[in-house]
Amino acid sequence: MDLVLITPEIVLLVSAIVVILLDLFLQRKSLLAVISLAGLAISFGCAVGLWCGNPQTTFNDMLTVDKFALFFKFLFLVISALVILASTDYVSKFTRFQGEYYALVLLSTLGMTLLTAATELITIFVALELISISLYALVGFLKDSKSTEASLKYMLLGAIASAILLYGMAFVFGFTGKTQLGDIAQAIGTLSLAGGSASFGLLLGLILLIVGFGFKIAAFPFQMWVPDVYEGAPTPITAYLSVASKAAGFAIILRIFYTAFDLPTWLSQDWGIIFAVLAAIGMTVGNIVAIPQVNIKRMLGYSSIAQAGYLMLGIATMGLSKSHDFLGQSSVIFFLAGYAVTNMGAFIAIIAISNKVGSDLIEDYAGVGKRSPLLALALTLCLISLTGIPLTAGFMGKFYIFSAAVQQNLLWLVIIAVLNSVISAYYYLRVVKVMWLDEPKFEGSVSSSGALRLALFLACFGVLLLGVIPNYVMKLAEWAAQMMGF
Amino acid sequence: MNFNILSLIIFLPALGAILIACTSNSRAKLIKYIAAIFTLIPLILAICVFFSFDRSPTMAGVIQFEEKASWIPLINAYYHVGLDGVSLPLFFLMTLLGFLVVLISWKIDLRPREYFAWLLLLEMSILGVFASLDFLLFFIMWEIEVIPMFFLISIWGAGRKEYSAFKYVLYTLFGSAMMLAGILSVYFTTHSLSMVDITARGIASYIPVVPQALMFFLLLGGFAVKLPVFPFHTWLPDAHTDAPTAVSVVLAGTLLKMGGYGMIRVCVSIFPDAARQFAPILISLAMVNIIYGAAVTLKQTDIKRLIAYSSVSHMGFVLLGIFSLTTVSLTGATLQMFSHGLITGLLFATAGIVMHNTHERDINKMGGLARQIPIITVIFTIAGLGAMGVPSTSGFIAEFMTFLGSFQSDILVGAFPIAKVFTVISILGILLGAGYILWLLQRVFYNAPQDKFNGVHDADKLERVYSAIFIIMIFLVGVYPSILTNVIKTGITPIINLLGG
Amino acid sequence: MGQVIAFWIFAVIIVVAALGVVLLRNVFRAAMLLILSFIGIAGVYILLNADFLAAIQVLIYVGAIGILIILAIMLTREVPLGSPSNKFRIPALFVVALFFGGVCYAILSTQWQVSNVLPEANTTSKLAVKLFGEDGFVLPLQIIPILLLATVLSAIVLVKDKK
Amino acid sequence: MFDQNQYIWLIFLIPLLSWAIISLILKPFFKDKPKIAGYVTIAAVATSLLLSIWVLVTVLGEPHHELEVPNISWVIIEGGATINLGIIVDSLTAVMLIVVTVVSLMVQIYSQGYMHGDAGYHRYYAHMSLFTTAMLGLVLANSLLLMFVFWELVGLCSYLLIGFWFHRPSAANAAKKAFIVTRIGDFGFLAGMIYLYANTGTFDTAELHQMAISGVLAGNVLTWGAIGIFAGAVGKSAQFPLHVWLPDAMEGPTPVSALIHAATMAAAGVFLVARTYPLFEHSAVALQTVATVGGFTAIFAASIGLVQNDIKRVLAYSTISQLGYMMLGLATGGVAVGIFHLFNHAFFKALLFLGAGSVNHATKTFDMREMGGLRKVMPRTYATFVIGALSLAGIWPLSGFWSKDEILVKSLENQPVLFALAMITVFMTAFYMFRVIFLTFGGEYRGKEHLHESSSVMTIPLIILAILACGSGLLNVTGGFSAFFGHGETYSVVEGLFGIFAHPLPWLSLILAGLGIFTAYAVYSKKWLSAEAIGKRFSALYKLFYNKYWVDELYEGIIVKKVLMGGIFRVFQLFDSKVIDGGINTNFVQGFIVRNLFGWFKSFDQKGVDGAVNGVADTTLIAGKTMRKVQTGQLQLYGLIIGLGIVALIVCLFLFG
Amino acid sequence: MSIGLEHYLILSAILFSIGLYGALSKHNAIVILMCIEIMLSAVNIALVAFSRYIVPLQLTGQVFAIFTIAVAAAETAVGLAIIIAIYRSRETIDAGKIDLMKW
Repeated sequence: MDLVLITPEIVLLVSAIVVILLDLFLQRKSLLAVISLAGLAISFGCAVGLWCGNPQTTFNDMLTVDKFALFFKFLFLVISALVILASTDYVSKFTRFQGEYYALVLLSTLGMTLLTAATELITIFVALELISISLYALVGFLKDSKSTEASLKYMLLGAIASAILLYGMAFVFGFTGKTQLGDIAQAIGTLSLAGGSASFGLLLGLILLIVGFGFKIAAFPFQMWVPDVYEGAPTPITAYLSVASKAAGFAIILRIFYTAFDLPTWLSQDWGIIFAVLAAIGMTVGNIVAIPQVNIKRMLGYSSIAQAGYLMLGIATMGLSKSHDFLGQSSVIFFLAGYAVTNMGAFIAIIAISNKVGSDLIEDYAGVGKRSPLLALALTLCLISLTGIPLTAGFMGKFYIFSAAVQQNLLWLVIIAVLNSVISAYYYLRVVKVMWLDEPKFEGSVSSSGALRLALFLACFGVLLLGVIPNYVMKLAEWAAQMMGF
Repeated sequence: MNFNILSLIIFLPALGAILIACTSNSRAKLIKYIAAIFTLIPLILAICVFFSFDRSPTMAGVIQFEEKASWIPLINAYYHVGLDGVSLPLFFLMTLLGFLVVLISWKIDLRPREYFAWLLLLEMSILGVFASLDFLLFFIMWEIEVIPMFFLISIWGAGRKEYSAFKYVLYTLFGSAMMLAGILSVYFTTHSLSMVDITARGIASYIPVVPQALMFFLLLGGFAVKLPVFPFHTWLPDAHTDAPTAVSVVLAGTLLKMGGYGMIRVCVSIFPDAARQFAPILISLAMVNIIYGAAVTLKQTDIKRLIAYSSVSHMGFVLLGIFSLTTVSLTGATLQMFSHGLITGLLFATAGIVMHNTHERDINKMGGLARQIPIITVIFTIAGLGAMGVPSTSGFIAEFMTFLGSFQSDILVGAFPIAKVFTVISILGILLGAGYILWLLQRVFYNAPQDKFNGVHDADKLERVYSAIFIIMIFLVGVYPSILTNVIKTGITPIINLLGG
Repeated sequence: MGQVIAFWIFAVIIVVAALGVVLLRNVFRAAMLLILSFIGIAGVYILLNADFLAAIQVLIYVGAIGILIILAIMLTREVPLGSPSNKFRIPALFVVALFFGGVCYAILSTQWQVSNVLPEANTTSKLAVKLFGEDGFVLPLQIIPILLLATVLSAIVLVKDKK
Repeated sequence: MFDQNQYIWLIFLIPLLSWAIISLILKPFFKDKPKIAGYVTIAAVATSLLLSIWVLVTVLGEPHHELEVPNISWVIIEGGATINLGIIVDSLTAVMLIVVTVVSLMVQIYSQGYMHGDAGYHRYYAHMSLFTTAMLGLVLANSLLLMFVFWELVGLCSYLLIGFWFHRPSAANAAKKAFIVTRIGDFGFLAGMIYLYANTGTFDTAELHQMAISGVLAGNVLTWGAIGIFAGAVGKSAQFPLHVWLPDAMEGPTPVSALIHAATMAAAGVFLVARTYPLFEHSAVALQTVATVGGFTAIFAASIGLVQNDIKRVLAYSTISQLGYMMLGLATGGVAVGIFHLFNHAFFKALLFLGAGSVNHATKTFDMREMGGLRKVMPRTYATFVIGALSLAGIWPLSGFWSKDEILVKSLENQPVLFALAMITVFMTAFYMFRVIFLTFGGEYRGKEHLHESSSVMTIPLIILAILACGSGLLNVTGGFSAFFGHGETYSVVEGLFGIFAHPLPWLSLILAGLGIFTAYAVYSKKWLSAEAIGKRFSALYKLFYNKYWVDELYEGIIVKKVLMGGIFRVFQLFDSKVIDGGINTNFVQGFIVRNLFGWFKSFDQKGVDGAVNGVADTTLIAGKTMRKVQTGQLQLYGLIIGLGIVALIVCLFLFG
Repeated sequence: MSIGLEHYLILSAILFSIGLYGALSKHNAIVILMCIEIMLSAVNIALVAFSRYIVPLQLTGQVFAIFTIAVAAAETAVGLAIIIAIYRSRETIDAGKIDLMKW
């Protein structure tokens, strides 16, 4: 047991506890955010320290610290930091529970970092539940009728999904007798399955896993909760949900399906096709239903369903890959990174604007471009990135993921995807239009705190960085994909 | 050339855009001067490039002013720019129009900072499209253009400007979506994004991931929307009609040419076999474009809309020239792109002045303006003559060479010489062209003067200056076309060699 | 043979109780039947040589969860309303029936790698090793307290009135 | 290497220079001294005339009547096309140069008087210079392409000059009509030229001649190429069925009509056929076409000319008719015959037009019903006009007689039917010309203007042209003109002048012409017969002639307005806005069937439907609005859908896995 | 007739289906939560049965079940907390009436 390997997690846990404890004594609650950020930074530092070196496993092969896990740890830590920066305004209005807020964010981040490194079903399940439970509370944090409703929906559906996921894990375990991913792969290998009804137990398990994780990543048709929850949750948490939670889902899908179910080929073909079909439907539904939306958070909810569709394209590519060249994985990873900064940026801008206009309705965003051009510019940039127009992270991600898909003869799917991008332009640009073209309904400029501005700047910087010189992150993503150990 | 002159030309406007973005809206004069300077310098540099371009036959197919730097090594993407005979004229045209549209926009008072920043960004992206030799760079530049256009149309436009802006964006994205799929297919067939390398090796030497025809049509889809090819053309009249004048000029002048350029550079060069195979379809579409476009033009009553529809017809000549696949027709098509850029640019610019000065855009309500605004009348007439293809204007030689080349084409369907027959039918287009231009002139400028237009201003000094530049260029190319054909043929010759003809 | 009879008894208890939970309108009775069902499950655990687990089942499910639920029912004072079925019951039945059919088909057609080895008789100490031992499930076990911490925090945040 | 023949370029470059000076220097900077523009033009044209004479003399001195002038390469595309610019100087060119420069010079001088005080004086002379340039270029060009270039430019100048008084709707309309109708012919020219190029690889007329003569170019290629070119000629020379523009072109200033629409540009079609004559010569079909069109046009236009009341329109139809003669002459007798008539016609028709202009100057109208009795007031105009009319009617020994006679002789040899038509035309020509004279100059003045003779700046050109109209025919009395074109024998002057009466044909034509003059005299001067009575007697025929066979109505009213603009183009337009856009804006069922089809059935007025369109999104918007209804907010529905998803996946996997 | 793995699995499937049906068809949020507990218990039966028949000596399934029970308890706690919170703000815990956010 090598505790060094879990220092990032330990740091997170400690900082969460410190935050809770200090909450009891501190008067200046803003320090809590600073402490949380410090914890995230230290944790980040620890993770960086682990980057060099080969994949190492610990805790009896339940945890693997490889570049894949570390990449996602970086991602989650950065996202959490952005969320916390974005939350400071929001949270400072709470009379109580500020410490709990930050602690829960930190704990769910902890769950995510564990999840990406976990290579054993029980650990995966527990880590997933840690994330979920923290998020249930965070979604309902405002305790007004919308927030609690969102929380209830999320919780009940999430619990059903957890049960289904667990059932799937049970079947996988039952079929192979193992819970460690590597062992499962080995067991499947030694069984030398030929497909057909004799392995339906495994297939059923696989389906249920897809459903369980599909719920997390908002894959069609398990995406129904998304718009409601996104709308009701506190905006920073919506951002967190849409980015981190989704990324965690994808991370674990990549890990499980690649490590445990990649062989035999017919198996990976099976789930590859499932993902491909779900991707196609999901992105179409998400984009089409996003068009008539009037609430921007809800619209971004649908948009995130569509984005999940693009991402699943990468998973499908991974499944259908005959050459095992990691292109599918690395494209998903890169897309996630780009999507993370983009969506974070968009939500941060929304927080700032909603603060001022006091509404999440798109029509109330009229004239933001005139009152606060920089803010509007930032949101425009993020929306453009979501549309997938070049020199933004969104474009590069799509390009990468589509290129991976084309290589696997998924051209039909890519065509659906690119057409979907066109549809999506309509509702993204509608927001842009409202901001820049319509006459302002409010007076004065949109003020925002330094933390918010910093977060927004960082996100936009990320969007442009990944859009213009994506090389470094792409390289990281490629390493991450290749160095997935088990 | 040691210093990166192309990059300098491409990115100077972007730099100007950033500088403008940093000023304040109230300093409109400063903004306009910055815009003028940051488009004038590229123009001067482009003139240098144009004249130092080596036209000798030995340079056929050689990329000049090449710059290549690794960009995203993982996917073999390079920052790779350079010019050959096909791209140089269009590149030059864009720098020219880039400068002229700043002058055309001199009267813009609404949010000048954003306007000029977007305008310069637009110039950068179009220059980038013409110069880039890497698919990814090409596509990126292609896509960037959408954003400035969206804003330029929807904020500074007129009429149903938002509808038009959205329509423009969605059409363009639809096209580029197709193109992206095509580019990816090409990439995975060849594992290269370099247009030059792929062309040099020939796509046939690779094992395609999808049928060649599919790749061809995907790529063509993007270009066809932009050119535009019937039935993807309906965005064009709307965008033109509602865009501000300067943007219409750029739109007609160079944006449409991106489609034609792409067809030559990608569809024909990279897929010579597919191009030959599907040429009959495209030639048929070209004919439809020409005749149908002209016919619809005749029915228009909005001055800008009329000119816009005439572009549909004129772009049909480009399509005809390209897919007739002969040296002369391709040269003609390229020349037609250049010429149409000048002529229609001038038409739009002048129509813009007319509309600005008279506050009227319905042709039926105009008339008799020749007495009140004689200079504009002369300018408009010259541009109209160019559009009709009257000899000594660039329009004539371009259309003539297109016809000449396409009639030489040996493209058959069975034993039916489709290229020849459809060329002859297409020549009817010049007849209809004369019809709509002359009828337009008559309805706008002739007949008895109307009292309501008394006191309408004629072209001012600035307007005369830029119109003069347009006119000089139109006649220069019309009288001395070798200045361009010598350049163009160095780019066309290797393509014809690929076609095996 | 005794095992067979025991299984069927437990199975019937579990299923009937569970059906009761689902079908009864009275929430309170439903909760009671839920507890009955849990007890039946504990019986099944014993049949499956999982004595420690059976104990835990009784302790946690019956003792903790059951009580918690009853408490919640009383707190929300919705007992008189009961819990009628909603408009989705027909489609839900349809879906669930299909689901059940699919799962049964999978279960019955799969060739499970059934081991002939006799199971451990006394599982408590073995489980202890499995949970706390060097090559056991220490990590998830360490995550559980964190999970509980999160649960506590969540419950506090959600239930405490904002003042 | 310098070649003195390069001077020939100057012939058309000098008027170009004049155009540049007028439009770039005089117009902007010497606005108040318009006369300078006229002087510049006259000087330029005079220089060109001198150079043309020099060319004629030089060519006469050459053994083959040809000069070599090196080409300038214009566009070279290896393996594709080589397009050269060059000039050809042979007998045809030399003659045409003289015609163009002489008539142009006369007209420019005359215009000094006619256009005096017009606001567009500068513009007028600029356009005139440009026209002279283009016309001279057309004459000099050695390749079909260069000819086409100038061909279009003369058309353009014609457009600009017809529409000179653009504030008059009729002028603006006529200008447009002229350009478009001639462009229909140009379509054929362009297509034929490209067709020939595709088969021969050259535009050079000399090379094409060689090919035609050597038989390399033959068969269908030759025929279709020739017919294409002839289509161009039909347009420019206003032959049936493209004759409609020329009468309307009379909306332009009268000197313009004289120069462009009578003497030079209108005759350019004849020149074009002459220039490419070897192509026609070797294709019987083409030659027959030219003859038929020419012969028919001659009588067709003459018949319309019989009843027109506008003096210029009569002249215009006369021009069309005479151009038909020339075509007939070309087809039956070769280049020399056709061109000789062109040569003569240029002078007397210019004379007639300028005379009409002079009349108009006095009476301010062209309507002959408001004239009369001008003989006394305007003796010089009257005298010259009569000379022109006699010449046109073909009275010995005036120029018209000589060239018309040759055409008649040749057509009798080759085309007996057309000959008969031509003979009838002789009668008609004489009749309508003298109808004009009697209505205009005879009788009493019927108008209200204060009459006066035109100034000498206008009458001197008339006199010069009258001399030419008398004398130009004598050039071929000895067969010299034909010999210059390389065929025919020569006679002595006396033999030529009187020997001709040894044949019956000249007698016949003279009798017919005399009969025509006499009839006109009887009806319009002495009024022995009432014009109205004749009109009533032959009312059907009269209506047919008077309404110009309703060709204009057919073209404009039915083909353009109904079939094209109201029919096909309208359908296109609707298709564009409703179907293509509609198909994108709405889903097909709703957009096309419901909106359009039913909409058309219902009525066209209910156009409110297209208000709802909202871009591509309309389809998707409807879909989106429908699909979002699934999102009811009921969490159990969401769960149910999850369940459905699972079931679907299970079923699919078990079925296909 | 002896009781084998399949019997337990079918039992678990029945129980899971009942739970799922209840979760989808009941109005009362607490009952829905109860049904979810039934689903989790059903999974536990499967896990323990697998443990007994597939890997009788390793007890992995039982360990899994222990964790499941712990997680289920936590989930229930949070779930009930949320239900109480929503009851406070809405005065109802009828899942069908909680549809403020839709479309």
